[in-house]
Amino acid sequence: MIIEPVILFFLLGIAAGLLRSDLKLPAALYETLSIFLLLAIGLKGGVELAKHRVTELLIPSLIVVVTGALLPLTAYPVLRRLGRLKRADAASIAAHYGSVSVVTFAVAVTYLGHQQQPYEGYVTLFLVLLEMPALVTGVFLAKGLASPAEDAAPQWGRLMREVFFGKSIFLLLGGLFIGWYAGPAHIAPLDRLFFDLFKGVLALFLLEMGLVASGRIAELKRFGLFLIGFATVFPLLAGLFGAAIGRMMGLSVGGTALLATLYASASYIAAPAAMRIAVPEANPALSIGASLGVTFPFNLLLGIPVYYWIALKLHGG
Amino acid sequence: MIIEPVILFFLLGIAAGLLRSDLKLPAALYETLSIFLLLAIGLKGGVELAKHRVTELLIPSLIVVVTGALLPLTAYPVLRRLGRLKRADAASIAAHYGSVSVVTFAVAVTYLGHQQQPYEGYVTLFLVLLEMPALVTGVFLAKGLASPAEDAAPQWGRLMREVFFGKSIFLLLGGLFIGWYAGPAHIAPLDRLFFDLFKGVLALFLLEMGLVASGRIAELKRFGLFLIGFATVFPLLAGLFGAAIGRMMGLSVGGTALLATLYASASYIAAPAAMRIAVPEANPALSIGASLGVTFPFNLLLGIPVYYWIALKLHGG
Amino acid sequence: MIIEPVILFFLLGIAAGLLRSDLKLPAALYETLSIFLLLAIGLKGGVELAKHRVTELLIPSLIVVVTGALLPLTAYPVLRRLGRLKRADAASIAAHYGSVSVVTFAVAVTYLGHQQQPYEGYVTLFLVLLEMPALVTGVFLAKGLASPAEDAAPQWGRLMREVFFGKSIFLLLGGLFIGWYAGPAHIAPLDRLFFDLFKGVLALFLLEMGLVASGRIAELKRFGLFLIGFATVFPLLAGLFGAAIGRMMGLSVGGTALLATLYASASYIAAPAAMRIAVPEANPALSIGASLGVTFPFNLLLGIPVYYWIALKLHGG
Amino acid sequence: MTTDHRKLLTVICEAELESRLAQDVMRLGAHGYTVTDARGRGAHGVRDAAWEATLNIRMEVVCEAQVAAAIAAHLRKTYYDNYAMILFIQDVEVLRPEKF
Amino acid sequence: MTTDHRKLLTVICEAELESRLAQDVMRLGAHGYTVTDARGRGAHGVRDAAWEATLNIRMEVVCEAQVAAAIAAHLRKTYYDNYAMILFIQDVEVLRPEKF
Amino acid sequence: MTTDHRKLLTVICEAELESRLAQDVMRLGAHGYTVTDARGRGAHGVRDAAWEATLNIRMEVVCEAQVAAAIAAHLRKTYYDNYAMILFIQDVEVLRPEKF
Ligand SMILES: Nc1ncnc2c1ncn2[C@@H]1O[C@H](COP(=O)(O)O)[C@@H](O)[C@H]1O
Ligand SMILES: Nc1ncnc2c1ncn2[C@@H]1O[C@H](COP(=O)(O)O)[C@@H](O)[C@H]1O
Ligand SMILES: Nc1ncnc2c1ncn2[C@@H]1O[C@H](COP(=O)(O)O)[C@@H](O)[C@H]1O
Ligand code: NA
Ligand code: NA
Ligand code: NA
Repeated sequence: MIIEPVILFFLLGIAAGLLRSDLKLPAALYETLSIFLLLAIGLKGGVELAKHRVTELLIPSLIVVVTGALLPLTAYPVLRRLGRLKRADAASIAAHYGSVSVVTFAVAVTYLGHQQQPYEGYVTLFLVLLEMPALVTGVFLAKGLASPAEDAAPQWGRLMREVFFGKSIFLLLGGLFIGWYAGPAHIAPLDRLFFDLFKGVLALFLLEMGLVASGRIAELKRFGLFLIGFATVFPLLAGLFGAAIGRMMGLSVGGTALLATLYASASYIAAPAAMRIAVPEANPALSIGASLGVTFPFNLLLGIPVYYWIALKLHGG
Repeated sequence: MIIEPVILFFLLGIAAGLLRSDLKLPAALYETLSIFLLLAIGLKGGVELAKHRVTELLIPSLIVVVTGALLPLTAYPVLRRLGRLKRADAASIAAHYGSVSVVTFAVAVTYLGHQQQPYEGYVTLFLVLLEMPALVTGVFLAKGLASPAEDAAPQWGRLMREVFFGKSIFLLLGGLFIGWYAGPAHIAPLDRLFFDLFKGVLALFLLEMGLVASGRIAELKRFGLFLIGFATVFPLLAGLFGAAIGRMMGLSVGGTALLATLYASASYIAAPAAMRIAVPEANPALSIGASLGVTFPFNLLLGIPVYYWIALKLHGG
Repeated sequence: MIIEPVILFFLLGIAAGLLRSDLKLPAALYETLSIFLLLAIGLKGGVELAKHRVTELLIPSLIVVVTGALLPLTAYPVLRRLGRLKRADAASIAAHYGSVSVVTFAVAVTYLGHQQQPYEGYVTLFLVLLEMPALVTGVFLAKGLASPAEDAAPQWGRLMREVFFGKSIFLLLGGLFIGWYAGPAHIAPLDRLFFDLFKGVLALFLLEMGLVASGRIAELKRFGLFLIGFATVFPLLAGLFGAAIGRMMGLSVGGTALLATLYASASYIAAPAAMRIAVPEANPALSIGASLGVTFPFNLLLGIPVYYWIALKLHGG
Repeated sequence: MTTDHRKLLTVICEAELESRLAQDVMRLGAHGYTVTDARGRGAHGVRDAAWEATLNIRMEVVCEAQVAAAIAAHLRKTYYDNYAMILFIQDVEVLRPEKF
Repeated sequence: MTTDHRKLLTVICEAELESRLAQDVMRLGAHGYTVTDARGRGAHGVRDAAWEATLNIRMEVVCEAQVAAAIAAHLRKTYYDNYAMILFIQDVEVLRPEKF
Repeated sequence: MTTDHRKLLTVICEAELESRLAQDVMRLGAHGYTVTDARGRGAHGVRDAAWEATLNIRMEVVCEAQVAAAIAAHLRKTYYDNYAMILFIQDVEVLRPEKF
């Protein structure tokens, strides 16, 4: 089986980092590519969404939000007891794994395209819906339900703004809305930029992610075996769980594989920003190291094919 | 009537600003997008220009330059007497409104495309021609015809360089020349970048302009009602005037609407830079607040459809 | 004969620089465009490489590397004796002219496309192979074979990393590998970005190179006539030599012209970086002034057509 | 030309904190601030600005000595334990003391 | 290693002025300058570097005391009234005094 | 709030040297450093940051006086002859002296 070219760009980035090449992408390019990907994914999802009535999607959305909230609640005790992590760290990592990785989702979409496997376009809505609740859950896990200290109040305001108006949610939602409102015909003139170039831009972004991840990989030894184990086993179980939910909800093979990927993926954009604000005492090196240094490459290289295979099996394939 | 997707991007940017989202486009992206748009508009205009003989365009160009110069001369006394603005401020604002907004022009072109309304491609030449004279007029208005102070002399040199070799004129003229010289066949290989991606890039740029404009909108109250009134009424009158000129010159409906848009639009790239150099005592918050905070959104949302409707009416539509 | 539009962008950049326009491309854009071009050239070459067996290319590669190494060895005594340059400067300039310019290569490819002249796609491999050996030769020329000082040792390590893992080699090689491994069918989805936009991106990059080169042109008088002469005559001779080698190796007209261009071109990305590390006592103003201020424009405007003409002649055209 | 003396307080920290610091320093009596993007290394490891999580900023505030002291105390209390941050103070001469 | 004393003059102002300042400081006797991009807030409001009209720069000049004073006086006279600008001066030790 | 005194060493030089300087200062006893991108002009002409060969950086190190002296001496010996570089040293007050 041939490795997808976009994955090869990721490996090239990792190689550049490990071989200490002087290759460096400008920070402005990183930001530009991520803005592009978020908008493009939103737009595409919005165009698909326009094909469905809102009421049709209400129940599935609810199921996704509720079952999605179970992920951090399951991860937390494991991290706390088995991993013996501090409360703040366990809560923050749980939030990262409850939330989702937009780029992992994009790579899974590319993978399905490669297998010529169709999927329900409205899964993008689930991507947006899954991104947020885990962040709030994570804060509750860290602080407890009754937050007594008065100076915690303003941070809640800040957190809510970060969660709802943070860059990644804002662009995803904005794109979703524009795509839905304008519909395929009116979006068509934007296709040359947002859809035709999508895969190339994803490749460049993965090159950069490889460079960034390589720095995290080098740090792996500091984390200890438990965290590395968690960062590979938890995604597999979460993916299995997501696939089961997808099957139950009546999604196609493609949709099931995508939902599994969402459950299995760990955030490294929205979650770090939100946790830094709401749970600053958590060590970001742990959560980002696990999600970006281990889970992200794991999902790209191994996870996505596995989740696809699970989806096929669940559909009797 | 559906709102154009590119306008939705502008509204998304305004929303991000007003909701205090942490969305921010890197400054290098802003610069890149504006370089792209200026070059692309120039190239496209140049390719169209190649279809005409220079002599054909001489008289129309002259009419445009002369009538265009009337705009700041009309705006100035209004700003000075009705608005009771300081001389420098009135002159600087007059220069902004006499000059043109390249992005407003681009949105109008998109709007015409949407209405499947053709237009004379050489209107781009008028865009370039209208950008400059108002800046020079503005300086005369501020300083008077006889500028006695000796230390004003070097600033004239600086201003002339800014006006003729400033980024926006330089790229527009450069693109115009390359497009004209090379012609459609030789430009074709560049079409993939400069023409196919145009609308997508415009959408991204409008997202950024929305972010920037939102900051100006928040400041609106500081300006007082007069300036807000001026920034909406003057464009309407200038647009009507431009439409009349266009009709007189025998332009098509599309061309007439574009010329009206040019007269109605206010500069926020070339004019601020030139005024900062030549009339530094003018307060840029006033002129940019009016042109970018009021007139730009006004033209995008309301003005362009109105100028189009006027053009239709003048052609008996 | 019409000038290629991409060359017009270069001239526009030079004009902007000489007229002291305030046009400036953001540094992040320069870096982004150069990363794009290196990857795209690599990918394209890799796809072509996949059509050949490695063994087929072994002998030609060897010939190219060995004859390529002759270039700096020839340039050095000329620079030293005729030019009376210091040892370090002569060695550094020799390294620049022994190495190659990726952008000159890209313009030559564009030129051939314009002439509808096919060429062997694997010439890109020669581009990569020619980039490195001259740098090593340059260091030997500067330091002598027996480098006695102990503190020179670590710099060798640094140099080797720069040569093999420097940005330009790394991206070219990485692209080459990905293109070769994935093959045309799997690379196809990336074509929209890397191939369709190639010429437009090249145009933008040449605009920037024009701006940069104009600064060097202004400095020309400081170099003296010898260096200007060297920077035009050496490329012509090297191009003739390269064309002869290409003919001998049985390359087509297009392939011969490209090989001639490679021999004739002088590096201004990989070489300056490597020389700064390994031969810091050489004055970069001299080598970059010659390669970027003289040879680069010379090749773009005059050299490439000449090398093409030589290739035609050698093939009895 | 008369000059006057003020303090220049420089904070280098995670970019994440920019908007909060800006509010803090204004609230504590500064009349302005300047920010540049930065990267670096310290007790929290290498922060190379390759992506958003590792960006630093460098904020400068010219102000009166007691304002500088108040800001320093506030930052120390609020951020020092949980964020990558350093802070130092210098003497500067300024031209228009009423501005600071 | 002998060191010597010089002044470090720092100007923070609208990016628009960069090329003019560069000419000014050289003409007034400086041997060099360093510029970085910046954003900030002051009497002229928030300048957030989101687009060209709100960019700031930060220019540093290491020079002799009388050159610093001349530059400061010139900037005050020429730009202070109409441009967003602040300026401060510090003492620095330098290694090769002949450079400055 | 007790403060303590340290030195702030600022190096402005070709961007090419960044990784080497970073290693050098850590090896010579610094506990951290901060880097920003810069452009400028000096004895080696205008370095306008338009492309990679003309980028400058500005590195700051807060450290003890003898570390600053050691770094300055090392840079002078290793780079001054062949690279565009200047260096200056200032006194600073710091909050947590054990960090530097
Ligand atoms: N000794 C130092 N000198 C200069 N900058 C420092 C120093 N220590 C830390 N920094 C900067 O401050 C940031 C945060 O420091 P820290 O909290 O020690 O990780 C680092 O990323 C550096 O940019
Ligand atoms: N007190 C201050 N401390 C640091 N920087 C300042 C201060 N005041 C102003 N600035 C900077 O100088 C620029 C111009 O100041 P102003 O003319 O006061 O608007 C601002 O945009 C800030 O970047
Ligand atoms: N007098 C000065 N004041 C401030 N910065 C300077 C000065 N001289 C040189 N520089 C900076 O240091 C860099 C290298 O200096 P040089 O080695 O003199 O070319 C220049 O590109 C400037 O950024
Ligand atoms: Na997840
Ligand atoms: Na107008
Ligand atoms: Na060569």
